[in-house]
Amino acid sequence: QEKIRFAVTDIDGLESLQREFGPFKEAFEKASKLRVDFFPVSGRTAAVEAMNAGQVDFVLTGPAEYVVFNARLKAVPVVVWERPNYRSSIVVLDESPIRSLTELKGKKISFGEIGSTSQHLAPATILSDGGLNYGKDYEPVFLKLNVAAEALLRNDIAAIGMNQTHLERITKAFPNRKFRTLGEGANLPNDLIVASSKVNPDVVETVRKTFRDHGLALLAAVTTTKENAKFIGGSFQYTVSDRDYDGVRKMFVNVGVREFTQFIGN
Amino acid sequence: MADLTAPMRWERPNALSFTIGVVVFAFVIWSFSSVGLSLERIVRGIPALGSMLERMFPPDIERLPRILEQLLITFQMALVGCILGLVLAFPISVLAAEGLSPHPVLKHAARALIALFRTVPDLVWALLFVIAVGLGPAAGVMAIMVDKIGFAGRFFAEAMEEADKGPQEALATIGATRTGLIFSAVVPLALPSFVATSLFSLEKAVRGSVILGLVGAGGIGVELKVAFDLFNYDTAATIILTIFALVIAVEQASNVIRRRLI
Amino acid sequence: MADLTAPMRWERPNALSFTIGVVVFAFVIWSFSSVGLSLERIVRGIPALGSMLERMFPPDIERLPRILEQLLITFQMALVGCILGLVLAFPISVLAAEGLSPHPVLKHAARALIALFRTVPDLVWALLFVIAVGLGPAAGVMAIMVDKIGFAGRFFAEAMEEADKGPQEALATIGATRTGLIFSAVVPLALPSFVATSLFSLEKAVRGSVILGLVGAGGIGVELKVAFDLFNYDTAATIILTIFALVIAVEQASNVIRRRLI
Amino acid sequence: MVSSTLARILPPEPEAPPAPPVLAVSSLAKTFGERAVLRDVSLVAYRGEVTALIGANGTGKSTLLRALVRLVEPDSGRVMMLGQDVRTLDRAALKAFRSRVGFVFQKHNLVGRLSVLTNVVHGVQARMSGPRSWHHALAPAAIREEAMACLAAVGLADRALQRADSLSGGQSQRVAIARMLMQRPEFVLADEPDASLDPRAGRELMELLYRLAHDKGLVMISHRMEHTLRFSDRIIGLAGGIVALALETRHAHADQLKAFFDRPAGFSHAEDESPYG
Amino acid sequence: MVSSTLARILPPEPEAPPAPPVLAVSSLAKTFGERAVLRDVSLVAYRGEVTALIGANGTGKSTLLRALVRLVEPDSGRVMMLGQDVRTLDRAALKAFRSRVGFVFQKHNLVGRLSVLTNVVHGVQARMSGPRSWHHALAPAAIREEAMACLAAVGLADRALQRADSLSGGQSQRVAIARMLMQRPEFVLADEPDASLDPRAGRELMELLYRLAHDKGLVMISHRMEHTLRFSDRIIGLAGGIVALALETRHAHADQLKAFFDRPAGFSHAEDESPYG
Ligand SMILES: Nc1ncnc2c1ncn2[C@@H]1O[C@H](COP(=O)(O)OP(=O)(O)OP(=O)(O)O)[C@@H](O)[C@H]1O
Ligand SMILES: Nc1ncnc2c1ncn2[C@@H]1O[C@H](COP(=O)(O)OP(=O)(O)OP(=O)(O)O)[C@@H](O)[C@H]1O
Ligand SMILES: [Mg+2]
Ligand SMILES: [Mg+2]
Repeated sequence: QEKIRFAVTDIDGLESLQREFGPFKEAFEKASKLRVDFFPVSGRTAAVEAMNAGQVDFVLTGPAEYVVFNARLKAVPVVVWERPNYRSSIVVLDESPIRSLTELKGKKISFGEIGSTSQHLAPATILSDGGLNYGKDYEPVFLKLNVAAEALLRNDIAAIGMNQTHLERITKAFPNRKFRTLGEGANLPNDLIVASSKVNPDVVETVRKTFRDHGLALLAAVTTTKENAKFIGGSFQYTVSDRDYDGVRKMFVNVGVREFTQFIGN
Repeated sequence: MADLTAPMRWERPNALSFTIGVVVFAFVIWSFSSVGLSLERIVRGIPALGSMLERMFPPDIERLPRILEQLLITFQMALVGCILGLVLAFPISVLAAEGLSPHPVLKHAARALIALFRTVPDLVWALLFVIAVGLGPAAGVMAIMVDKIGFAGRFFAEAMEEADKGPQEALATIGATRTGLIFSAVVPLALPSFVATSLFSLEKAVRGSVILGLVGAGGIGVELKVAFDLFNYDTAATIILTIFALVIAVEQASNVIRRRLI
Repeated sequence: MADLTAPMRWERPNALSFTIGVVVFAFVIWSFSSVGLSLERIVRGIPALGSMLERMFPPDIERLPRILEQLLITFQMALVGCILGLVLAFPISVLAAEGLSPHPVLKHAARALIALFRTVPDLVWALLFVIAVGLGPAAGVMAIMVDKIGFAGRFFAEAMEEADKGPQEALATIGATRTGLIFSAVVPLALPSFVATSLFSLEKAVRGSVILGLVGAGGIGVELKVAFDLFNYDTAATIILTIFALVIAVEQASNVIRRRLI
Repeated sequence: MVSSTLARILPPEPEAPPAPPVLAVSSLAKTFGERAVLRDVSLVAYRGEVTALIGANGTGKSTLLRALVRLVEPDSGRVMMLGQDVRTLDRAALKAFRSRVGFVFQKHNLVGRLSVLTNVVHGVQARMSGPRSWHHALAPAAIREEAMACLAAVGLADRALQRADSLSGGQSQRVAIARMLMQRPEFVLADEPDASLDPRAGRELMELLYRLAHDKGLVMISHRMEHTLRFSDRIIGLAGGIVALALETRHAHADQLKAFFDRPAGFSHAEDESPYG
Repeated sequence: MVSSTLARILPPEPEAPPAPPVLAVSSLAKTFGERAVLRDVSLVAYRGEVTALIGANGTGKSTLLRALVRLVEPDSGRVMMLGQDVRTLDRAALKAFRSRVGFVFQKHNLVGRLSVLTNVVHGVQARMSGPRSWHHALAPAAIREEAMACLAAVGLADRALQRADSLSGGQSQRVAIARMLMQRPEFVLADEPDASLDPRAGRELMELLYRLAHDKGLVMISHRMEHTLRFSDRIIGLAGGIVALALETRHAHADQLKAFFDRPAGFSHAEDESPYG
């Protein structure tokens, strides 16, 4: 029986991984006849380096991260986990006088984490679509959501770029303050599983096939845990190509990062 | 006449300390076995290290001017934060020091305060100060200050407790006040230790300046994090080397000052 | 006969030290003015603090069992990491200590090594060890170990440099070897300081266990981060209080041991 | 020269010594662990007199002197000094009391890292507090001059700025004495103030202390029999934790003191078995 | 009792002292900052003899003794001791040389936090290295017994486990001497070994050293004139940075030594103006 090693980039620690993806693992092992070993990572950098060192075979990760995996390690996309309502937005205080994106000119805007699709790349794209040049027309700062929320309430920053999950969190955390969405982006490219280029292509094919044949059962297993509620109503897509992520590469260019874009147009 | 056979090599431990000893020892053994260290894995992993280090070299010096500028800004904030922190840490540490504290209740309160300053995590301080003074360098300085009170308060108190008791007795017998005793005997004796702790604090504040990033005050820590997040290992290497140079410089300064005092 | 007028109050500084003094002073003033501290802003912010603290109280003790379990795991990893780190830090610090180091070249090398251990950020160590031994507790233990070598190496060396020179002279005159001198005179004199530094290291390793999260080893630091990310400030408060209790306990242990030695 | 500078510190020669006891110790006891160092010590000392305390090494002379100002807390007994019941004093009263008593330590207890002059200026903390007394550079001119006069009295005026830990043994002892002079004490306790001094310096110092004592009062420990015999008014011998010898110096004789020390056993173990008690 | 335990350490009484100089110092000089402490010191000492070094406080006696084993690096001059040119020795040779010379420090220099017995065991580091010499509990039985015998020789066998920093002044001095005995030195330098001892202990100690010296050799500093006159073979007086007095003890007289110290000025400032040089 073959063994694959599997990691999820935005879950900290083995224990959380076990809790959130345990049911999925069981279902997947049953369907694919492969044995799955969890590998906890925290953050993209560790995940990329772990794959580079040959310690992880498959990683469930975000679109921006995929671009990095691909550029650095030639990792290939296996299956996309589509999730509904995966969008970013620019959020301001409801009582703020700012009514349009252009009014944010010259202001400070916080992005959650540098290089994150939904908290950095996509919001920056929304702003540039609205006519604001990254770093020139406004000052980007990178604050954790908690700090950013307090700073917003104090009017130290004018807006925060975030995704829907985050918006839900701050709305819940500050029940008596109102937040307003100023600009909302299109649906984001989706999370996906990438495979290390060192993995036997047959194994990659087996994994892909498992998702194709047992998609509904797997999705049901994933969404049994409350942390994965975001995937409810989603689906798997296995006809994925690298090209689908060129949009993300453009987003990187938009914020001034050119390291991962050499493959555009290949 | 006195007995000339040599005394026992070890005092027989009493039941309590023996039990404590055995329990501590067992706990340590258990801890070792449960973290799963294995030399074999380490040796096996060594070749893989090369590739990462490879990408750090040669360091990318193109961005050096900006890095140096950030380092200067960070250093300034760290300096101000440390000065404030050390100035506040000194009186608190006097209150916390065995033998110098005016009252046991005050001593325990001061120790708890110092411990609290050390325990509350960066992020909480960041939140508190962002709420209190808003985003930016001022909040960063205050976060550094608080961190330094926790660190220096403890080490200052310990240095003062370890100071030679003789001169203190002499001052006490002269009828000196507590402050007189502290500034005439304790501080001069603990001075090399104070200098070392203070300059270490400064260096630590620069190194650990990620806390400044938490409150949007910029600084070299943020640059480093960005470099890593964007996989610019060669830029990161430059930043690390710059900080390394600063650490060495601060350490040299510390040694020069201490050598004059010891 | 001797002159009875009192000597000058201050030695006239030479041109070099005067210049250095002025420059340092000016730099400090400049730094203060550029960080934009203002008492007024602080006072204005105080009311807003209430709301955040309010959300931390009462601490949510529902998850206490799990938190304690994580704290234990963290403590075990910290303990192992510290023991390894301190054991390695001691010989390096001997090489780095003025007056004990066998050769100036070795001394500078040892100091540079210690400085490097301190300068390279957590994240880099985490990456290196992830590559070397894979994700998990082992990598976390090694990251803690490295951090402790950097910290304790410096403080051990300084404690040994500050030790009373008299007994060392006596041992040197007996013709003792360097190790004899270190273990017979220097170590006994520096022991209280060693204990304080070591137990502080342990406490610091538990507090700062976020590094364990970086290598996917879990621990209390990760719990705290998650609690904050999810705005569960009441859970965070419980975690902080638990760590606080541990810090106080470690500090008490440190004091008990040191009091026996001083 | 020396006497003119001393004039400011020391009063003119005294006339007559009939005075009330300035120090009265009764039934003092102190045990370290299992070892009863002081068992039952009672003695009196008078203003204007020098009381010499003698005894073998380790009999508890230093312990007794330290117990008088409560640097060592006695287990039991009573100490009356300068009209005060020392053992009942609270913190503040103890401080005020201590400031009136000069103490010269066997180990000198200077702050090695500071200059000689600063160490002497510290003596002023009995009368003056605040930064002025912490360092010679911060002290008022009058204090600095007084400190220089005290240093001159012990022959070290030319060492004012030397670091105290680079002094020779005898120099360091003299600085400790200068610091005591600076304190302007009303009564002096001196623990082997002549131990590291050369023969001449020792004699001069004893003369200085003797003159000082004839206005104030002095209890001194000395192992030099010639000093004890020449510069004291009363001799008290400690052995086995009790006062085993007490006589006026003018009735004392060198052989008598020698006999006091010459007891059986190799090196004297006076503290273990007392042939007197 | 004492003499039987000492038999293991000390040889039987010596016969005749005609020996080659075991120590020859020529033109030694040492300056601290501006202060020339030793200007031009030349002297010789013989095996089997006690050389007493006298001089006012601060004349540089301790500095001279320390310079002989290079605890202080002399500025110029030559030191021949035990057949070696001390100033030319490299690190390893210096260590081997030092292990042959016993040194008793004016400040005793015990490790206060350790027990008396451990401090004495440290003396064995001249012959034995490794953990066995670090602590009495780790030492071989023979070493522990030898250490106890050395302690007994100075009358402190009953204090073996007391912490060194809780000793009285005289006890601490005797432990320092026991440590030196433990070293089994070929030559001994002793800086005021009698300073804190009571009259009887001082005499007994001097007898012990005198016997020791008559096999090995001893240079000793003492401020007690009676010890100098009774327990030395040769007296060397230091003043103004030079040897200002050198005579055989049997020709010396107390008044002569007294005259050596009694020079003009208040407290003696011997190091500043030498009426001899
Ligand atoms: N803290 C202590 N713990 C245990 N024993 C102690 C302590 N302090 C002193 N002693 C013991 O008490 C006794 C008396 O010591 P003290 O210093 O008073 O002697 P002394 O008469 O001054 O002797 P010396 O002439 O040598 O100075 C000694 O035997 C000493 O070892
Ligand atoms: N490190 C130093 N720096 C400056 N001066 C020093 C230093 N060490 C010693 N001295 C000075 O050198 C002189 C000689 O000191 P030394 O200790 O040799 O005197 P000594 O003859 O042993 O006196 P004593 O009888 O008091 O012990 C003293 O005047 C002392 O102040
Ligand atoms: Mg004494
Ligand atoms: Mg001397």
